[in-house]
Amino acid sequence: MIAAGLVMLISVAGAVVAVSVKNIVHAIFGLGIALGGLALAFLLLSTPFVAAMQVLIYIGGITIAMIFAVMLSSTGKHEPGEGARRRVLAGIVSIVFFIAMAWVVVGSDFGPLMELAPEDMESAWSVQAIGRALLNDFNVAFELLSVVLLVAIVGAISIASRHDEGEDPAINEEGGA
Amino acid sequence: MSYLGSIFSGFKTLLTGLGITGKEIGGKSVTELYPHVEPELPEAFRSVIQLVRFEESGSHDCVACMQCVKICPSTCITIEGGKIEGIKGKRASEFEIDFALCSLCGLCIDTCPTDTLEWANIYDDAGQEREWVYDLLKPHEAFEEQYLTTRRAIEAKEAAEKAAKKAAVAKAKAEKAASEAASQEASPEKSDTTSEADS
Amino acid sequence: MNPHPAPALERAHDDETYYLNMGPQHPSMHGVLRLLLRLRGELILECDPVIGYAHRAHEKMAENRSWIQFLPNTSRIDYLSGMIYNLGYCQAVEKMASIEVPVRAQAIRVIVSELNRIQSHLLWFGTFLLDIGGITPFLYCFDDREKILSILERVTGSRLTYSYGRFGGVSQDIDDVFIEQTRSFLTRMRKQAPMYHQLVHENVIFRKRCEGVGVISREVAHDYGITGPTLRAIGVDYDVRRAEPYSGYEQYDFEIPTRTGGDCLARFEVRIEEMEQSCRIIEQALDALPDGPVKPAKFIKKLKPPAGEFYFAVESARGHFGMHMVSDGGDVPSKIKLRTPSFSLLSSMSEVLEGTMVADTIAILGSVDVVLPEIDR
Amino acid sequence: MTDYGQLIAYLGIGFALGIAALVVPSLIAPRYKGAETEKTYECGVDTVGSAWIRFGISFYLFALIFVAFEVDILYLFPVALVFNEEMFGWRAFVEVFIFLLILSLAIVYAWRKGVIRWTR
Amino acid sequence: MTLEAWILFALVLFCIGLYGVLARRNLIAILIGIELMLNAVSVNILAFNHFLAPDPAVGQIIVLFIIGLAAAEAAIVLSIVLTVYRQRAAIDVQDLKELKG
Amino acid sequence: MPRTLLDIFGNPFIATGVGIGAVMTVLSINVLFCIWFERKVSAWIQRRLGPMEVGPQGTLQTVADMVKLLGKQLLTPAGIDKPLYHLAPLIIFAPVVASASLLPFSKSVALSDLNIGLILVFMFGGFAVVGIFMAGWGSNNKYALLGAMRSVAQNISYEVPLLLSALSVVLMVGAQGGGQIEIGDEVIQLNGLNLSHITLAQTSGLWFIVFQPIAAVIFFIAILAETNRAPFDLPEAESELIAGFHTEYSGMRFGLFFFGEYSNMFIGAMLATVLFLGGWDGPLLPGPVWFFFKSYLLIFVMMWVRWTFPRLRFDQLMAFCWAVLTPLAIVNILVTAFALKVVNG
Amino acid sequence: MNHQLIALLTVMAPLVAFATVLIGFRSKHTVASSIVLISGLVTLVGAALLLFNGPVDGTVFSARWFVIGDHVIEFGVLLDGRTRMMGAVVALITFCIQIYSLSYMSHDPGRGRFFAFLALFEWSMLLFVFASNLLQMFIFWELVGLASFLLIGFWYEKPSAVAAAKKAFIMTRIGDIGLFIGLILLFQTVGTLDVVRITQIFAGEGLPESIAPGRIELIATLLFIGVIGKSAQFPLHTWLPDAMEGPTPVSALLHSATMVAAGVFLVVRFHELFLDAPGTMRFVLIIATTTALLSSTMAMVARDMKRVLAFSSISQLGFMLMGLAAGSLFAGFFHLTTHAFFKALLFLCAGSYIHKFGTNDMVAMGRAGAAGKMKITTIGLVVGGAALAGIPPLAGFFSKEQIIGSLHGPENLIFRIGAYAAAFLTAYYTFRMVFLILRPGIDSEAIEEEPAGSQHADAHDEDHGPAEPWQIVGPIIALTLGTLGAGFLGNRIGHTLLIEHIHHPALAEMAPAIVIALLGVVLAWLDFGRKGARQVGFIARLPAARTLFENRWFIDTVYKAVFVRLAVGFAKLMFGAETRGFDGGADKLGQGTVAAGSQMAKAHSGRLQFYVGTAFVLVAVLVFYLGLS
Repeated sequence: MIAAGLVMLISVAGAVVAVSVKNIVHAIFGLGIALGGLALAFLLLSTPFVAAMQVLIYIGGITIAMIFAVMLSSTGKHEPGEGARRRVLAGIVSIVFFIAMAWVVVGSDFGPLMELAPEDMESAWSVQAIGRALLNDFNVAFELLSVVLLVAIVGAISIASRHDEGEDPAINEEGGA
Repeated sequence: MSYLGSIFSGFKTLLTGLGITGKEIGGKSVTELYPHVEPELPEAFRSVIQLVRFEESGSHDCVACMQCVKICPSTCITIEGGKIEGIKGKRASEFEIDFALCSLCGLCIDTCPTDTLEWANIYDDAGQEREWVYDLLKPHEAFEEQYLTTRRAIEAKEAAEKAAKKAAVAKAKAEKAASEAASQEASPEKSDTTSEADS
Repeated sequence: MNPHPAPALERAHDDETYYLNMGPQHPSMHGVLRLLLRLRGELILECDPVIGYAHRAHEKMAENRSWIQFLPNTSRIDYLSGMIYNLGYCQAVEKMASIEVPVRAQAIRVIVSELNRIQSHLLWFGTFLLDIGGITPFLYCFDDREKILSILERVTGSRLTYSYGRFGGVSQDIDDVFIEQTRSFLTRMRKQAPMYHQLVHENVIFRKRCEGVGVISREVAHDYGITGPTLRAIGVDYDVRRAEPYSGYEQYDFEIPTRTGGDCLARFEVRIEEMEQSCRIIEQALDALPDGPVKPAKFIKKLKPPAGEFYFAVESARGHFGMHMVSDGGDVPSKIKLRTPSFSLLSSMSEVLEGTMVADTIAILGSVDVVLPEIDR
Repeated sequence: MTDYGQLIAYLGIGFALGIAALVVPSLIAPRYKGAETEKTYECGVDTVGSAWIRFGISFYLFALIFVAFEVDILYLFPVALVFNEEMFGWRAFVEVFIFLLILSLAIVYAWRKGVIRWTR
Repeated sequence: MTLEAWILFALVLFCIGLYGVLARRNLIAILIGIELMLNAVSVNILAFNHFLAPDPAVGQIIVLFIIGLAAAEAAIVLSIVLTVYRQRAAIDVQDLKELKG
Repeated sequence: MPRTLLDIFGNPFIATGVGIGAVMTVLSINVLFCIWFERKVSAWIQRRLGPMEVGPQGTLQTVADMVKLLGKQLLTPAGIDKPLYHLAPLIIFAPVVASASLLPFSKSVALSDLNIGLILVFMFGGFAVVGIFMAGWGSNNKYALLGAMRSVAQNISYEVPLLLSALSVVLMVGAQGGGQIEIGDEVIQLNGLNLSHITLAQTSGLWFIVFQPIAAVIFFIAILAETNRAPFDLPEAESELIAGFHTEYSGMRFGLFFFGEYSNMFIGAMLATVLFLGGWDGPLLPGPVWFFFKSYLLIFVMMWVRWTFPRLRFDQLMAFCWAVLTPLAIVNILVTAFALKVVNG
Repeated sequence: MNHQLIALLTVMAPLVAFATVLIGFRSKHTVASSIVLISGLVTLVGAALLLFNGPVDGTVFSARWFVIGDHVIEFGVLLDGRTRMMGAVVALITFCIQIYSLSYMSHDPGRGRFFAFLALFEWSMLLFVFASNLLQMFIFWELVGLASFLLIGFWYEKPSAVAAAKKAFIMTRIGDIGLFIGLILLFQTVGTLDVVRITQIFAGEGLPESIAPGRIELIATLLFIGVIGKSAQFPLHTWLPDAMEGPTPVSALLHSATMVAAGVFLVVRFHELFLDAPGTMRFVLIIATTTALLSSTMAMVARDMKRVLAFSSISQLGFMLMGLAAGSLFAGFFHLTTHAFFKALLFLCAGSYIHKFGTNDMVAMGRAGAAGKMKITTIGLVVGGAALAGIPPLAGFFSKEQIIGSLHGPENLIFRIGAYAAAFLTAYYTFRMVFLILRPGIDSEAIEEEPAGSQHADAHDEDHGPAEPWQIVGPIIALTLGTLGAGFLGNRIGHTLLIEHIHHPALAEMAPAIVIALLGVVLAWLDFGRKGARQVGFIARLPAARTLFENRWFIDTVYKAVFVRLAVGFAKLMFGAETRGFDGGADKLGQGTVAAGSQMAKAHSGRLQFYVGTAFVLVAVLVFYLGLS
């Protein structure tokens, strides 16, 4: 209970930093904190593997890529000032949406569903179960994901290095050791 | 070379390198543990410059000819001529070298007509202050001992030479005397004076 | 390819550049060099060597002291080839004032000069490796170099600033111990050579770092007056010892190693071979060491060369070291202009380093081997 | 869960120890204040411009390739866990093979684009 | 912690992300907001997975896919940011007339 | 199966306390020892003696250094990004403690025994990247930033071959004896991500280095790169970048980086021991002795390598990773997978 | 070979080609084009086999992709009459265009990429056509849009091309939102994603009990919004003329068989559903008629040959939708097929001219002697033009006749009249184009400035090789033959569509259409063709109309006035001072139409965050509404 509260606090605090500070690098680190907190949340939701993946991919990969992108794009660190009214309106929209959704959530009764929750399915929660599912039910998705990432990489590289398309990259040099 | 071939041969050179350095692990160290082990100094070692001085008289051969002052590129030598009791002719009464300026080129030693300047044999003369003027007439305490040893050796050598000379002279005299004695009788007092001079 | 390059692209690229001071307080700037680099990422767009941090006004000092008094300065201009500079100066003055040098002294000069050259190359070898990250070869080189220093120390009393030369000879004769030590050093050196070859020259990382890096073209070398091993690495077999022999170099049989690559590796190989050639020269000189005096009977302290201008050059470890002396007939030089090899090398750097990467900068600077006081003389 | 709780505790205590290691010197170390102590190091010369500069694209491209690769590889871990189970047989190999093949295409592409060879 | 608490927590995160998307002008900051929203979805799914799911593996896999797709998406978006910056020398959405048609 | 501290003490607080004490002790001693050892190894290789003054053979030198670091002023340059600058050493330091606790050093006792231990070790390793970047960026120093960029790019790139070579071990574990192992009368279902299971899988047969020599070499090289050690020490290439990302750090702040660096090296060596050298497995001597012996052997090799080779250039470093190690690792996995199916299927 | 394998080969060959080329051979142009051509041939053969190998219906191939609850989502190839016919058309036209591109793009530095995109385009379209479920349909619908975006913006260094690509992409996105919501609603309503099942549900007699008629109307309308965007129907038609910025083969592909046809095909696909929504059908009819008329008038005054063709495409799409909306699947689909042939033909001819003369201006082409120099192209132009004009017995005549025929009954009178008017205008502007090129006059509407969107990047040096290399002539001949013959395939197509009864109009019914078409031709002759014609067109005598038409009915301007003003007002209201961009734009209000188009698009897309915010507020409102009611 306390742990969960703490985790939520960390995540929300990180998220608030991420969306509010002007310094974009700090915002990215705020995102990192929020994501770290979320990893802890995943831990509490009994999915340590997903938590570890979250940290490895998000903190170790995506935030780093973001930072590199910042370093490539904005030298000023401080984005253009945003109008107060813009923030207020954004806040209003978010809050309205929150209230609406919270109302739905609070109004719902998950009680009957709870009984479905598995009790003694230790093996079902294991990483092996994920592996089995990936090979069985989700095999096409599993392969497709690699395609998606390939496409993302190809796209990203070709977008990012478009300007030197004309140059003939040294392709056939030996691999080097 | 093929891709794999180049990787393979590359790794081979790396392993060769590892082998070479690995062999050294058992090897002998060449480090001299400096403060604990005294370095061996060559004879010609150039450290600070000192005057050849005689222990007993405290005197030296510097005649204050100012050759060294003139040749010194660093203008670090200061000499004043003066008189020393019991020695004939001009002698330096003040001989200072500013070792903060001196470049240890040794021109002063080469140019000295009386060969009274020489290299001291000190390797660890270091100071923590800018002021680094040595009065060569006063033995510096930092190397007094070495100074004295060499001095004693020089004096002993010179004394020995002198003695040898005297002995030779005495011998010659003696021979002469002997030859004379062949005609005349020798005087026993003379040999006494020789032995006095030996000591 | 792209028919309409967006102007924004050019502008964006300009925004990506920044200035970086490399040196004067930098671990791999030999001496106190400062390179003002304009970089994009790790790519060098401009390189502006800033010199003068070790300026000691040697040339000016020469105008204020007698010919002999300038002698100690010469070993301090290039502290790594101090012996060569020192003896070179003596030879220049001797030639000017028509002073005879005894043959034994000439042979000794050749021996100690070549020892000095090996010493300098060894130090360069070590620091070059240090620059590209190999620390151990550096210490091996220093171990070997230490042997030379000890040998030279025996005769000169000093390890770096020798002041060994005297007008008309050298300050001290060499003895059998010296000869024996030198010979054993040569043996050692030849035993070490294959080790260095395997440890460094064959090493794939070393080759990757050096091959094709920092190619200096013939034009650049010509324009900037580059000499020494760097020039020979381009394929020009210019060596003062062969072109205008002095001190009896013409008697010795040696080769002038050259390479055609002009890159770091070529410079490396040229220097390594030069060390072997120096060993050969020393051997020959030791074998044919004549007897006789090594300096004039009387120490020459006052000298009045005839009025006029005079140029003399020797081959230092870094290249053509020339002395342009002007005498007005007095005992103080009117002007001594020193033509030092490192200055040309460093001047060319702003052209050579353009378009390389930061790591290459260090490798190239290390491979051309500049000595800062010599530039800032 | 307690296991993981312990792990988190290690992490937290690690932070605490780190802070302690920084607090101690700030208590006992000398404190000299002066303009020079606060100067950014750039080889003893005043810096030209800010260090917050923009960097070459190559670093960034590596980050992108890495993100995709890491995701791919981490998916492979659960699969590798059950790879040898008999129920999958050769199908598992085929799936992994296809997956890695597609993954390799990313390297091939990057290679061909000259990213790996750092075309600057 | 109850399911409702987790869902509300996810909702809070989602709304913070939404705020980020709406309020910021920097494209990367907007991307940050989007990532937050995606993660809120992940929390939501895992919460349901934890409390309700008959097959826990499925929920985890969905989240894993979300993470993977977020990686792909981030790669692409960041590349676009870069291209935009090269064209415009700014990553302010207000300045992005280029993207508008 | 090793018993965890939790099993032994029952109370999680006591277990954690004991665990943290053990980890910190081991790590501190390791760092002190490693620094001394590194200096000694370099000295031996370079025909030198190394530290000789403080303590016998200079053994206490690092203690003296540490005391000196503690007494040094923490210089804070002007113009830094304060939060990042101050947080960076902690980010580097803290995960080390956690990840050291994951490694099973003995057959009987372990600090923790988690089912995804392998992934977690990699995860904690990933924090270093963030810390390095924070240090480089926060310092507002061009050398630091250059170093940090290099370091980050290098670390993330070499993580790919690292993970790939670990993956081939995971594949191997499931194949050992049909994925099961009998210890006494207990049958354990082997879990390729559990570090003690990986060790157990090797105790019954040959060490994985026999089956996976290529993966072992790749893993070792990747560890070298991940810990920024020569010939991959470009981030702090002193001849180019002064001190890389920690140029602006002095005193104990630098000390924390140093601690993290050497601990990471230790953890890398221990991980390699677990994955390829059979962990605690060995005849006669007790498990922990074997474990630490193997780890230090690897550390010694790391040092040996460091003091032998020059440094790669950055583009060559990346090319080496992506054009040599990664393809090799992928091919290795495919071959492994194929072989396993041929042998077992 | 079984159908499964053939189908798989057919749909996957372009993807393989695309991937291979993009990854490996982008700079090896010859290899790239060969790979793509081979894949195109494979696809063509496969599609032909599928078409002629008798009826094999249903999903012949599927791969499990995902499971949501009870719903198994599969990627599949659905074979029935519609898909087989459409697939064959797509494959044939694409293959022709690929061959054509060999020569047309032969000097472009990026042609490897170009061919890759062509393959991607073909693949997306094929899988869209053959889609077996809604999700697949939507994904490939989007991919078609993406591919067209890539192709329109192929010369990305040309700002106008980039702008056009983005405009096309974004405006079709507006429609896609409708489509997406529609598909989701459809799924909710019928509870399945399977296309066959959906068709069956709606094909049955009357509506299923459970489905409220209003629901169907809503779904059909939402789907139609997607069609409006994709098929460039009024009022979202403005992107299509701008899309001429792409290379001409792309335009040909875009306008005949792929991008815009996708919209019409969606209606064809769900024709049963649309039939169950009579209100929507009425709406479709209105929109389609309006579109057909509007764009015809625009085509009357355009000088850029590709633009004339673009406007004619819009108008012909209107025709198709009219036919479909009138309830005749056959009419609409038949016209879709024939139109694919002759419009591709016309574009290829236009490309051939542009390639040769380096201009898009018809007058300039005529003066350069287009008629004399390029015989085969000219024959193609005449045949294609005649088909477009609806001159019997060419392809266009029959299909148009079917459409007009389907608009029978008094309630359709107004649309019938509209159709006749549009047919008249079509004949007029088509032959205006033909005459301008074939019979250049001295006084013809000389253009001083270049027509908007002129393609200089297209135009190479005057002389490089023969004017009509085989790669260009071949496809033109093939399509000419197709245009000549396709009209007689009506029965065959009807048979393929499994429509038992085809209405064959009697000669008397045909007569008005023939007369009207001929009238249009005659008028064009008088204005442009006869000796000494002033070649200014009768519109010149109606300055008001001319201004109206030349400014495209001020639709872009109106958009700008309305949307931009609204947006500015909104923005001022909401975001305070951040209106500089729009204020600046507002000053240019009367300055021409091209700029206006982009301004309009700006109003739609620039405020991305505004839309996101609105969407979420709407969701919240919806929640409150649902919760409170």
